[in-house]
Amino acid sequence: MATATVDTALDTAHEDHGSSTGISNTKLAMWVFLGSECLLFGGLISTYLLYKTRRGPGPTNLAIPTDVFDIPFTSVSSFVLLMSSLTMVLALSALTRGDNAATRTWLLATATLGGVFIGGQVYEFTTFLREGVGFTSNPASSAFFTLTGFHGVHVSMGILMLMSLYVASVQGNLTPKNTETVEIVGLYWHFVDVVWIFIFTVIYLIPA
Amino acid sequence: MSETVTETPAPEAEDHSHDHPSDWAYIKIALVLGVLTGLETFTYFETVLDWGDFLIPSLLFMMVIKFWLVATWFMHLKFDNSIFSRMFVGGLVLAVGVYVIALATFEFWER
Amino acid sequence: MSDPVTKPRRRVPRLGFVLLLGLVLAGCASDAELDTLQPRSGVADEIYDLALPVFIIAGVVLTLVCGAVLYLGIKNRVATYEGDDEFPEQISHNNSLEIAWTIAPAIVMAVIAVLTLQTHFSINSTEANAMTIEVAGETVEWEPTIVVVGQQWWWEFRYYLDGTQITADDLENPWDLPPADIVTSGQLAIPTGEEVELIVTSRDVIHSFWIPQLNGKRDAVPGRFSPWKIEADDPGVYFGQCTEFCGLSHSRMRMQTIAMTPSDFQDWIDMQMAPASFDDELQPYVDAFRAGEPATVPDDASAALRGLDVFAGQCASCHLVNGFNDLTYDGAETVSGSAPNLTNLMSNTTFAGGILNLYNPDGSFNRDDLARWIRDPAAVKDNRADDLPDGEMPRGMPDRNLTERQIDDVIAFLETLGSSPGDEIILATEVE
Amino acid sequence: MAIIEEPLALETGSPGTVDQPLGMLTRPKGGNGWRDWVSTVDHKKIGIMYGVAAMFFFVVGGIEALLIRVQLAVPDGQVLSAGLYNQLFTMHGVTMVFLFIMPLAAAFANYLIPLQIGARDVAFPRLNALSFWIWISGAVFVNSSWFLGGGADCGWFCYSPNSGVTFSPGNGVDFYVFGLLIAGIASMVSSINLIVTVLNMRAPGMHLFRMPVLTWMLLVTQFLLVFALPVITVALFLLMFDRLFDSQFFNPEAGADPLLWQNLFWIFGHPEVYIIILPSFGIISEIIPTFSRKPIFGYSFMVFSGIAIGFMGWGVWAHHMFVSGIGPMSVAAFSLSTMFIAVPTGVKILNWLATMWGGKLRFSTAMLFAVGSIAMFTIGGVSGVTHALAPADTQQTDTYYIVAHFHYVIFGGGVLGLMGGAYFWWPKIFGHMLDETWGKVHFWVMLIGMNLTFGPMHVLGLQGMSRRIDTYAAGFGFEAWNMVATIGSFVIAFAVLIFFVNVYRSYKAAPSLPAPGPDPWDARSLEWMVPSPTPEHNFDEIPVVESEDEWWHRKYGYDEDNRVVRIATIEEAAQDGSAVGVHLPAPSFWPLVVAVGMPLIAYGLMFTLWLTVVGGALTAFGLYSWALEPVDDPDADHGHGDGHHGDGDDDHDDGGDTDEPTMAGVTAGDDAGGE
Repeated sequence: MATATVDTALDTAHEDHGSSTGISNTKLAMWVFLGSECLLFGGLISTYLLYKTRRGPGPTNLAIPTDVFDIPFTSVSSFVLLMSSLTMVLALSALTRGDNAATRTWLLATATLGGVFIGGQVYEFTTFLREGVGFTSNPASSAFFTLTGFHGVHVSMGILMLMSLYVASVQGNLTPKNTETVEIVGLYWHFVDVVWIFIFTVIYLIPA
Repeated sequence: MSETVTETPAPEAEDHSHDHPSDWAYIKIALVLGVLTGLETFTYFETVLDWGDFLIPSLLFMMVIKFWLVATWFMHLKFDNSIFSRMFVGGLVLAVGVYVIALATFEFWER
Repeated sequence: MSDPVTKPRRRVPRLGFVLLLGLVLAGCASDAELDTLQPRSGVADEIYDLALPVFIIAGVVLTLVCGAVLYLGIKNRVATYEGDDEFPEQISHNNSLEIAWTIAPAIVMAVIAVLTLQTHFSINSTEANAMTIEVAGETVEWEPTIVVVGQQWWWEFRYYLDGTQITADDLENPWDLPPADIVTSGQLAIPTGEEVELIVTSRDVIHSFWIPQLNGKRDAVPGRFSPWKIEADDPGVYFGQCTEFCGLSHSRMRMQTIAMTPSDFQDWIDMQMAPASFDDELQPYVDAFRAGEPATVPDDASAALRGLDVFAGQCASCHLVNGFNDLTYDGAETVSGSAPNLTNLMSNTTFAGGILNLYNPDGSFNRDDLARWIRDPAAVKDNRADDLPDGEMPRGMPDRNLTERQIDDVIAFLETLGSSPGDEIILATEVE
Repeated sequence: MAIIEEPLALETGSPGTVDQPLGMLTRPKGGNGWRDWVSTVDHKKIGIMYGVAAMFFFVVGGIEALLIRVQLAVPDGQVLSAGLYNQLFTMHGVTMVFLFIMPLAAAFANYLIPLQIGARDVAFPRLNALSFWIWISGAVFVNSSWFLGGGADCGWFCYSPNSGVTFSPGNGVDFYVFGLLIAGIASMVSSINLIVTVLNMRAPGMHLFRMPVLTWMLLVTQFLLVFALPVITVALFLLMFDRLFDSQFFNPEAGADPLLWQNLFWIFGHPEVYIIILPSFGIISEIIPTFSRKPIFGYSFMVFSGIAIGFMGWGVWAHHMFVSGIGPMSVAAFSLSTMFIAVPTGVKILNWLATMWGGKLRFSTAMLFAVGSIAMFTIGGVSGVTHALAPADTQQTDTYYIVAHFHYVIFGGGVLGLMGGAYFWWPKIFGHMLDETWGKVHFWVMLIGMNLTFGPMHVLGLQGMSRRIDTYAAGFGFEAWNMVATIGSFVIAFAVLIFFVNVYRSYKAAPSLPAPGPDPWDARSLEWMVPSPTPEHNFDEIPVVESEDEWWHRKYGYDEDNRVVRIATIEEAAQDGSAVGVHLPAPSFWPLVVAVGMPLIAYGLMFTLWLTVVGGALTAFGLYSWALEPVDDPDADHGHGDGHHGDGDDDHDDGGDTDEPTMAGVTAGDDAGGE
């Protein structure tokens, strides 16, 4: 009966990469993972929305995050994170061209912008704490710190990955054949960015 | 005979890199994103412009545009296999649907 | 390898019938006080009338499926494929048939859905039905509304009879509810023939209030005030059990609903509204206590007076008796901040969260169980009230390490609080 | 399990030292006893390990169930204290759901998906091993609570605020939280892996709509997992923050709403029901056509109804909350959506019956389990419809009627189906049959047992017996039926014992019986074209698929009268497993190392922080070493065209031509830290 190796029997045109769909396993896995992450951040965002005005027990009237938001400051850090997405695509683009120096520059820029964002977040957290909005104050603040903290951890993971790529590039191990690796790290990075686009509007800008 | 266990795809970069946008296109996208962020921030200063009832819809609209720009251009969904879009949009739509309904059971939208 | 195929037996579908039979039998059982298939109120009737036809439809579907399995199992069975080259006709699909049996159940469901929605909105609607009651000599138009508060592991029922109608919107904090005119625990008294609105909440974890013969259940969620209703056609005692898992003594959290004719209900209100009355020997002690200077009780005082002293020292920090410690009471040192109000204890039929009867079937006072409960509550009902690690607040009644004499005395005092609900009600509380 | 311990088919080259980047663990070579098992990345061995571990926890959960039933046999039972009873029913639920039925389904998914789609392995073999080891470390972690202060006592649903520190001060709930988080990471990694496998690793010609129904149902299951798990992850994190760091997510006194937990839990929990039942539906859909000698009736309806169930399963969660006070409009909406999920389920049952219609039914043990499963599931299904009616549900919910319902669904529909699958695929997995006579006794005893146990619970529930009560008073009419149910539970236990005896006897008898050959049942899908037990490399040559039920079509054709005629014997059509030199992914110890670190992190957060540091370091070290370890053994021979990846040194993320390291370095690492 008809059996054949993959190399010889390809019954549809789109299977010509060897995988049934012609797409990369890893990239597909990353996209499935990002789809799943939507449910994770959705849960955290919904929790915050549900709790955003809950100040805790009656007369004490504790402060909630919306009382102490510093919109101009957050806008700047949102802009920084947004621009890190640009440097990320530029890094990938440079690697595709085989321009290793530019790749390294843009990778480092991306990680740095991410670091600036994280620094801004740490500053914001400490300011909030000073103004009496602590993690344990009330449901609103617990939900706020958890949501933005989860996002911050994601950004930090991304920075770790970017730095790993940077080191690999310095050691000469990042070549145009690794574009997919960079692209996948980029997908993760952009995802963290779009989550922040959502958070910035829904959590910060839309009034309570 | 021998063959590999994983019918490993060749790296895809060379296959679709040619239809990737140029760096300049990326920069233009980023400019649009920056301008939108600026507009969004402007809404915070109500003295500049009174958005009235349009505030929330326009904020959401700008958010969707930004989201869409990053996903389609920076994440290449526009150029890549539609399976990726389906996986991501599937999760996104499911998340929005489920959580909107969940918040509805708390009568969140009636506030 | 050998592969003897046993004859297909009829076990599969038969068990389905056994099950149906079981359902029918359950419906006939007369001694099940919690039976959901013995509705005793209009609301419970509505639910029953909705469920019964669906049970029947379900039974028919089940019979058809199991019958088909049985029929095919007998008709199409072969012992082995060995040596059998004949294949049955290879039918792989039939789209119209399949569309038909996709649509058919959808239609059945649509019919059931309409019936369901009717019943659903009906049992979730309320009607304005003020009844006239006398409260402290004044006539009050009262839309029967009772606040039901669950906590580990008993129920509190609060009646607001001052003429201003209480609603869920008036309530914010289950830990600090407005003072009520009547506060009972363990048993909910309602007038027959009236739709009684319930506002269900909790002071600690989630509980569920359920009197099966009168209506379905409604969860008591801390911080929420959920509307529910209850009604009874006939006077009687109806039993209930907490149905949302609420921790250690979940199984020992029961409740009763006592439905009375409106005139009996008026008598009940009169009895409950009267503050605790103390006899001539106790009253001076009470007065001194309320003045903040409790008197010393001589050892040869009556048992009731000595019991009052024990109560003041050991019990009054948690339990309220209106007219005695209601002025200085500032909340029990439990998680929930509350313990049953004992003002008219003896008018109750049950105590310890609805698991023990205050009266024997012959109408006599059930001293033994009450003593047992006071002596070592944890032995009667699991709780977390004693020997707690630092920082953990008690839940349930603690063991106060009373001597036998103190127990006798405090029971003698408790016996003076309120009067018996009457033999008829006492008899009805006996579970066969 | 020695049966399939054949030497690896891969040529390992010189046995000399392998250059290890961090040199602590020598690259495992396979083929040497337990090291082979702990380092394996073979989907078949991982599947077997899932199955064995699941059956172990089935016994654990079963003992818990028996203790529960002993306590409830008579009124005012005194066997267990209330506290212990609460732990037992909690751990019974957790064990049966997360440690028995899900991993048993995962066992079938791992073993069968690559075979059914004509692949050599899953897409990410090492991640597959990682899933298993993380899961088992979570499973051991949860059960270690018995020795460290007692198990969780909050119910498997663990409603807040009862699950908070105030009301559950011990460590039990912490074990629940961390155990489920760890097991969740495992399921998440596994489901992404299997989704990619199904979508990307299919043999030539294996279009999606030629895949066996089982593969389809497992695919739907993996999608449900991948989207449902993050939701419970959120809930568990919030609860963990409340318990460990005093946040205010579920503290009503601070204005929090306990229903938030219920929503998050059931948004996960209801898809979870379908995660449990759909694999069984798939198995039934494989068994019934085989033993009816007919193709599955309405393949596309079967597939689409499975997808529809998976889809609609997202819109019904609040039917667990009909009495929680969510408001009449919400209740009405969820009542309607719940009713209509009965439609695709009904389609499945009718299609199975139509497959049997006009067929030649051979009642092997597998067939008996499959048919029994249909009947039992139907009982659970129709009782499910009765509580889709919100008003009726106000009477039924949280009573034994619900307990009866979901045990008919999960035990009747799920476990019976999976048991049928065990009998069906046993020869494929172990190379010998399970004894049919014992199997039939097993079936009937189990069927009788489950009906004796769960049937009376319908009556008890309608009589008003609440769930989760450790005692009940005499006089409410509960006595007789409870005794029957307790007797029934021991009948089930006896049936499980029969199964184990059968396994042992069949193993002992196997050498003296003729080998079953590749296809003992005259079955239909691709796994039956390879020898039994499946060779390490699965397929000698990857088959080219030309139709649905490909394997059957290689054996049978049609004559001019459209009658079925044999065109090839099994021996002619099957592969003989003789291929040598097939390149297989190399074993690795790192998945195990990564997995071992995770419970240590959790113990540390509960007891003493330095353990967290140790666990975190171990996990990080494992992940780092993993990322540096080339996906393929550089010494292994392989003829892959562009295989130029292996200098074996610090080639970070050599994702260019292999599919795995990036995933390992990026996603798995992210899982560990980011979720």
